[in-house]
Amino acid sequence: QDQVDLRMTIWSANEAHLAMFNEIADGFTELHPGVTVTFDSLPFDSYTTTLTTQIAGGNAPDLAWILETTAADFVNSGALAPLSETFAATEGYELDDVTEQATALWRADGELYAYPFSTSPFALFVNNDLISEAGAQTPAELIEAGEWNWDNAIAIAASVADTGANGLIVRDFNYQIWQNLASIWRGWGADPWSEDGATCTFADAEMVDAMSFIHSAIFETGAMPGPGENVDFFTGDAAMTITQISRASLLPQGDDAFDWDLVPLPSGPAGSYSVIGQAGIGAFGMGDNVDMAVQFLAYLSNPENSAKLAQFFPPARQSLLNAETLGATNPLLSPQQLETVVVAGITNGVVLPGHAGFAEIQQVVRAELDALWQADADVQAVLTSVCDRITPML
Amino acid sequence: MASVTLSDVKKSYGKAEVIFGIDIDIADGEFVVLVGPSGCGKSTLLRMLAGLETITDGTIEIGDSVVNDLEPKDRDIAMVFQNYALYPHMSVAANMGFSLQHRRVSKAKIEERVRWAATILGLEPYLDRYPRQLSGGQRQRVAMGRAIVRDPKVFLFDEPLSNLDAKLRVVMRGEIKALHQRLRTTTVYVTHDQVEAMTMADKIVVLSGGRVEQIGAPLELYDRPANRFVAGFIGSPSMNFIEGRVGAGGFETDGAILPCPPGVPVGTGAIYGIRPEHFTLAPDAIAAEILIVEPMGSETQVTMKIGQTSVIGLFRERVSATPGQTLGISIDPARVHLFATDTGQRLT
Amino acid sequence: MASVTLSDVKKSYGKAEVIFGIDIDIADGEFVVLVGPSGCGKSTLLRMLAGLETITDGTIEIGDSVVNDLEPKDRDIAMVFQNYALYPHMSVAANMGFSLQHRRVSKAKIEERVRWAATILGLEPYLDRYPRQLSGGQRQRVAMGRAIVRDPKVFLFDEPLSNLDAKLRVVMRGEIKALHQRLRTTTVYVTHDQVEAMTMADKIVVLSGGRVEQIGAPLELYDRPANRFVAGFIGSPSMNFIEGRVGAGGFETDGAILPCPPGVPVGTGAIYGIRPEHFTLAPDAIAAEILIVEPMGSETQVTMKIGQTSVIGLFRERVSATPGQTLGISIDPARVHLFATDTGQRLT
Amino acid sequence: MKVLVYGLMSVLLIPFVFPTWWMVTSSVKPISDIFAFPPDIVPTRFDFSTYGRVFELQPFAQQYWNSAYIAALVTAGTMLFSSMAGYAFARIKFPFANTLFMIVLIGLLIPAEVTIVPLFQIFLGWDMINTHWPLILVPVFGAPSVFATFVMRQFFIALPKELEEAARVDGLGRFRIFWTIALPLARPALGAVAIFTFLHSWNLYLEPIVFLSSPANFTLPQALTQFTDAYGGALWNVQLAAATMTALPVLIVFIIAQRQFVEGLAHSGLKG
Amino acid sequence: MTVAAKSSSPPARKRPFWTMERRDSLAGYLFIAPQMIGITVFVLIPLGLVFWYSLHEWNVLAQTFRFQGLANYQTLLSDPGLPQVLAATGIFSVGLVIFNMSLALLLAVLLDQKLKGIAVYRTLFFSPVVVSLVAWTIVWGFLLQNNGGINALLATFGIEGPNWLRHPTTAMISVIVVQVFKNVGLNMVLFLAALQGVPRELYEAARVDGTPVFKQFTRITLPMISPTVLLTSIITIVGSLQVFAQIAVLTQGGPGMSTTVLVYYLYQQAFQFHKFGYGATLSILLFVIVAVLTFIQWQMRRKLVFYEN
Ligand SMILES: Nc1ncnc2c1ncn2[C@@H]1O[C@H](COP(=O)(O)OP(=O)(O)OP(=O)(O)O)[C@@H](O)[C@H]1O
Ligand SMILES: Nc1ncnc2c1ncn2[C@@H]1O[C@H](COP(=O)(O)OP(=O)(O)OP(=O)(O)O)[C@@H](O)[C@H]1O
Ligand SMILES: O=P(O)(O)OC[C@H](O)CO
Ligand SMILES: [Mg+2]
Ligand SMILES: [Mg+2]
Repeated sequence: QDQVDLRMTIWSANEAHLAMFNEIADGFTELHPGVTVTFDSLPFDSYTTTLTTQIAGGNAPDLAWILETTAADFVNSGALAPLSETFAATEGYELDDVTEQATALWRADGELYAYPFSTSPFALFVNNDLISEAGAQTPAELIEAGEWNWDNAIAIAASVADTGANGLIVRDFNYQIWQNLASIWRGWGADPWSEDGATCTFADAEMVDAMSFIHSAIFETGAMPGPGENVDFFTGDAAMTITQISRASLLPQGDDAFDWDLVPLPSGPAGSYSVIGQAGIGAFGMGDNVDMAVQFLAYLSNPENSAKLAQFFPPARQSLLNAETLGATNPLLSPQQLETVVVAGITNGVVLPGHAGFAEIQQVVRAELDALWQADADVQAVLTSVCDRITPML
Repeated sequence: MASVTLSDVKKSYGKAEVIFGIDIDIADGEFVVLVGPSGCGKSTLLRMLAGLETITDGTIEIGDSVVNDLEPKDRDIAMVFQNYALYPHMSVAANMGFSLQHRRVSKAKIEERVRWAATILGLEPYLDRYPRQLSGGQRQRVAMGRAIVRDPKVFLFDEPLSNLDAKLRVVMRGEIKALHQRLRTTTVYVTHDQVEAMTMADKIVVLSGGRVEQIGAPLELYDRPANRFVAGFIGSPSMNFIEGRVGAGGFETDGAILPCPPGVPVGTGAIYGIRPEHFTLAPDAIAAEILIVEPMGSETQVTMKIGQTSVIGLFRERVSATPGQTLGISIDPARVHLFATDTGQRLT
Repeated sequence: MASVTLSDVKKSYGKAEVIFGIDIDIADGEFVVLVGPSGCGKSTLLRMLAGLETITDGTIEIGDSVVNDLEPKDRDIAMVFQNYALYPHMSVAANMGFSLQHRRVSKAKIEERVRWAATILGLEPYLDRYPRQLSGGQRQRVAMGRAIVRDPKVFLFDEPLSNLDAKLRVVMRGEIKALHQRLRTTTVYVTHDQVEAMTMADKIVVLSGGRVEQIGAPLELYDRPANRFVAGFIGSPSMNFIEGRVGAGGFETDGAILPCPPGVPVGTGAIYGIRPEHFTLAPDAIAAEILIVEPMGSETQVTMKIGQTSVIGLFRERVSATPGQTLGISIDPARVHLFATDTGQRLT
Repeated sequence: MKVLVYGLMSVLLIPFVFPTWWMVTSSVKPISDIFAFPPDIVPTRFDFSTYGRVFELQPFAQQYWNSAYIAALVTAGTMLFSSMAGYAFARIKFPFANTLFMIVLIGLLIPAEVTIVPLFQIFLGWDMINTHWPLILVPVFGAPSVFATFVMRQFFIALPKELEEAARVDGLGRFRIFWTIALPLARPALGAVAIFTFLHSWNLYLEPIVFLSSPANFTLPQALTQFTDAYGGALWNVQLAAATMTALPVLIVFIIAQRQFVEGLAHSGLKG
Repeated sequence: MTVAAKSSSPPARKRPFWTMERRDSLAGYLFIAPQMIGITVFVLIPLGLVFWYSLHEWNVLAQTFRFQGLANYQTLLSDPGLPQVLAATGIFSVGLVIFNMSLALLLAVLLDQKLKGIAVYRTLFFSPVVVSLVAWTIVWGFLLQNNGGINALLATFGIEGPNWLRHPTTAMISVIVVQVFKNVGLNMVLFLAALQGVPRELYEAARVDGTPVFKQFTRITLPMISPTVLLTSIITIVGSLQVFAQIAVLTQGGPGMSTTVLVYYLYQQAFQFHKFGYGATLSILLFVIVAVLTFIQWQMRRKLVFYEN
């Protein structure tokens, strides 16, 4: 067989991740002698930028990890190779095992262009020590009482904030990555744009209510840290944080350890909901080794390897979505937590918003929303102007 | 205008003493020249007068007031620097008027003073030029103009002509002298040029190693130098010195006996001083072996050997002899200076 | 060693012509001095000889070969620059040996030559020093050492002494002359110093505005300057010039009649030239009004007015008269030069 | 008066030294103390484990070596080629010298962001992507070297011409004059160029990100951004430890050799 | 001896082709060859390519590369973001240059004194220059947070500091100030050298003339160092128009568009929004602005700058 070198870009430079990927790649080489796979780590911050530069320079990788926000761009661009046929033809692949929701983002006209490689639900980590100190009820108690909703959740945060610690942090939001607020506004049923992506819904009543809620949590009750305040839940400085469950590994051990809990997102006016982040892996259609790249992708995502990957990257395979499998790789979480947060989250979750040309929309919205993060902001007016600006782009 | 008095003025830089207690009296309107070898403290002394250096000890008076602790600007002096220190970015007029601007003088008055100075110095055509557009002599004049506009009590000059070429130096020397004759401002002038000192000074102060060697009128120093240092320093080419002792028949040196002035006891070891221009050709007098002959047009400089000492003679005549030959020369004892071998003090 | 011949050498910088066709023959072993006012082209000429400037026209021969297009290194010349151009990053020995290193000379031989040159110049104690650790005179010597180690055909000097002070200049002048007497290498020497030119040259070339004014031995130029330019240029203080016309009883100028050499037709308008040192005091001769008296010890310089012209006289005597008084002076007609009013050419 | 000057200077100094101080001290604080408000000026608790983790998370030693050898090569190359060009532009007369110099100066006006895509294409054509060649060739021969050429030219213009003429008379050709006379005398300017060039290469950020893709090839500034947890979140304390290790050697070398650095810069002919 | 009359001029000789001038020119070309080739390959050709791209619509992901003439330039004229970007660029550059130059001058004047330990101060003021830009900016990012070091410091004086990076004005000030502290050491050293190059006699003359200290500074020092001021201001302006990493780390161009300077904008357009054709157009705009500004400053030197020769 001809010598083929496949190259795949990922954002992680983490040694454990790379070791696992290399192990899988070695397995593939055994099946296909002469085929090797190398993994290029691009910095997370500039991942898409660098990838784009490589493509522009004519040096597209054979495979690439793709973030949910740019999914639409890649899937619709025609740059990616179609996968369905090869997957279906691969023995023991069991394409049906991959959930319908998880692949929605990566399909165009029924064809699958990337494999939903990591599907990570958003949940709420809780510092029970701080909450008890503030004399508030813990989320667990509220869940028990069936009163786990945003009003109560934010009240807890506010009471902790009153003690001088911090309330609720939306991790990685930093007043820049506004799409992470979907983990809140979905509780109001709000969305940035319509399902087909053609109409701006930022100024709709649901979004205005949700944003007003967030605004007041920041500027009136102080339940959320304000802009320009860098605080971290995992150092024990905040009552709660919304983030993906995989961050559990950041929980401090030993001296700094605190009594933590992981709970599902509270329900909002529109009922209960969940939100997931998702990354896909696609093969580029213009390379010389497209077929081999697609075959590797099929190998990488077969049930056996998916189970391996699950220790870092929550899978989108029904068969793996049970507390038992997930528990083996997430020893910190209790079966109950896995069941209510992870399995339920992945099964029912809505993916973070994305759109064709998302990077530009992201920037424009970010710039417009900066006006919202002022104490005296007029929520309705700001959101209306967001729509004014992005409607031409949708 | 004012007199200037330095009394026991001393200066040290840290531990290093450079001026060792100097007394000089300068009368109102006098032109005093400071000379001395490089590093003897001329500039330091002048700068202490100007207030640019502090005084370690002693007093300096200008007019009737002690100025030890006055800022330069309050001493009412003007200074001309060796490299002129013209402001390169200002026109000639601006350079000259600059000091008046800070003394609440009206524009019209400044203009008038500048024009007056420019007229005296022949600088009218250049008032709008910049220093870089001027020749060396013109720059020198601007520096003087800057000094005179203010009509200060004392002018201080630190080697103002040393950056000019020989011809121009002669011209500017004349101009400074004329200016002094016209304005009669008390002037202290530092130079290391013989001719400048001799021709310009009312009074020369010879310094050496931070001490005064002699103060006097130019010809006084030339005719009766107080010590060997001054004798060697004043006059060009330098005075010749021959070691030996006073004998009965004249001054005895290794290989020759020379005419000797009276008044020094026989037997005294001494240094015999005779200026190059004070030899005369005289066939049957002292025999000197010729080493080098350098005709210079009006004069001929001959390096020759009297006894074992090589001396320089300057003759108005053309000397056609060549190296190796012997020249007959005579010496007028009245022109001879004798100095103590040890102290170098004048003996006669 | 070699002769040097310049034939119709010209130089233009772009459109500006600066050397207008110069012919000079220099014999083997001769010491030729180029003098002339600043900007007359002395350095340019020397640099063309060295090969540092290209020649616009004409030929330069060194020995028997035309060197017009030879690189400096192939001309076998050595040059001493005004600022010495010592390599600051090399020791004295390295500076002197540097040129030999590039001529495939063995190490031992280089060392020998350097030591030889150092001995001649008294530089042995300084061979390991760097230029910055030397005094001005020592640097000058190193520059000469660098030139002599190679034993070139021709030495070129561009104002080598002008950065030294007066005393040192005299010393180094003697050393260069002694060196030339010892090595007898053909030498071209640029200076603007009168005394250097007069005392060092076998032959002086007077340049002005890119042309040769006169070539001759020093005393020839002093005694019989070919034109007014040379007359004014050679001699210090400068020759006095008085305008007027040759009359029957002498030279007639506004307010005075002066003794006049024979040989110029009566009635010719002319310029009368007389050197300051050629006036003598004579009570009843020509009356001159005294303007300035500058006693200088051995001589007295008097600025005075003859008729309407102000002239300078240099007297060996002390002159005790003061400005305003009248001085009686006499002039030896044999010492008088007459020049054509228009061309400035010598008339007698 | 003196006290006033010292006082003023010391106050002005705060924004210049405090950030570095903060970086160094924070790198040995436990992460929770980094976010303490108000920040501790002197660490109260120490955690040196971050320094070990720097090497666990990335092939940091290798990356250190990459940065060092690239910067060294770039510095040496720039010193050579820029001084050659600067010398010729200052000292040798040849037709179109001024025009060519103007063309070279265009390099001063171009931010790296402008030409990075075409450069990427060029290096892809030469099969040099994910090698260190672009990080060496572009700084030595491209836009970043222009500043060095400019500095060297300014310096050589001011170098007395007679030195070279003496060397010509002494029998040297152009290249040897350059190598044995001009270059040794240009040490102050070369020093300044070396500092600039080294720092520029050492701190290069955009280019490595674009041209390099495997961690073993990374350079330090690029590596600094890679100290994230498994989910892209920054590991602040590890990052600060790595940043400290990146900055300290340069800082120490600078402090030791600051006289040469500063004076070289001052006398580099950058006086207009 | 008089001027030798040459009887016959020597026969006209043929000059060899490799005259001294030609040999020297060749040497000149060889000396600049490495850099000239480098500039051609790594600057001129890329610049030409950038211009070529600017005439195209090029979407990297969609793989479109379509010639469209000056359409991108028309887009440029009607780009609603551009006025804001140009304003931010202008404010940033002007603010940076003014603050940088005046601080550099102040420091240079302070350091120009003969005081004990002055070298230590000089070293410390210069030290940020050698710290990596990314590290420097990250640290300042921490310090400038609402609950960061700066406000903590202000709080000890009872001042409630603004939320620096979250208000358009203070964000711009912050970016400028961080950049100035990073690099002002360079200009400081250059100014220091220039100050030390002013002949001491000028100040002495001024003292004798009775010029007040402040006037000495404005009327003598400043004009005398004006060539250095010009050169450093050009370098600083050109540098300020290329500032990128600071913005990326500190503000990402916000809040709003308040700190989105031209380089950052073109980076966004090309690399984040994948509009390489339009990015290339903005690149050309940036290049033209830098070139024009440099040219204007260079021309102004005749009016504003004093040159000795
Ligand atoms: N700032 C200073 N610190 C220490 N010593 C100094 C200082 N300035 C001058 N000196 C020393 O003081 C002495 C006198 O110096 P000064 O400049 O007055 O000499 P000078 O007679 O003017 O010499 P020159 O003829 O060379 O100008 C010298 O030995 C000099 O080295
Ligand atoms: N590179 C040049 N370009 C144009 N003109 C020049 C150049 N070099 C010299 N000149 C001109 O050539 C003339 C002769 O200059 P040169 O240096 O030979 O004079 P010089 O006699 O050596 O003067 P000085 O006594 O001042 O050294 C001058 O008018 C000068 O301006
Ligand atoms: O690969 P993961 O699990 O880190 O996914 C990253 C998230 O999807 C980003 O939102
Ligand atoms: Mg002095
Ligand atoms: Mg000359």
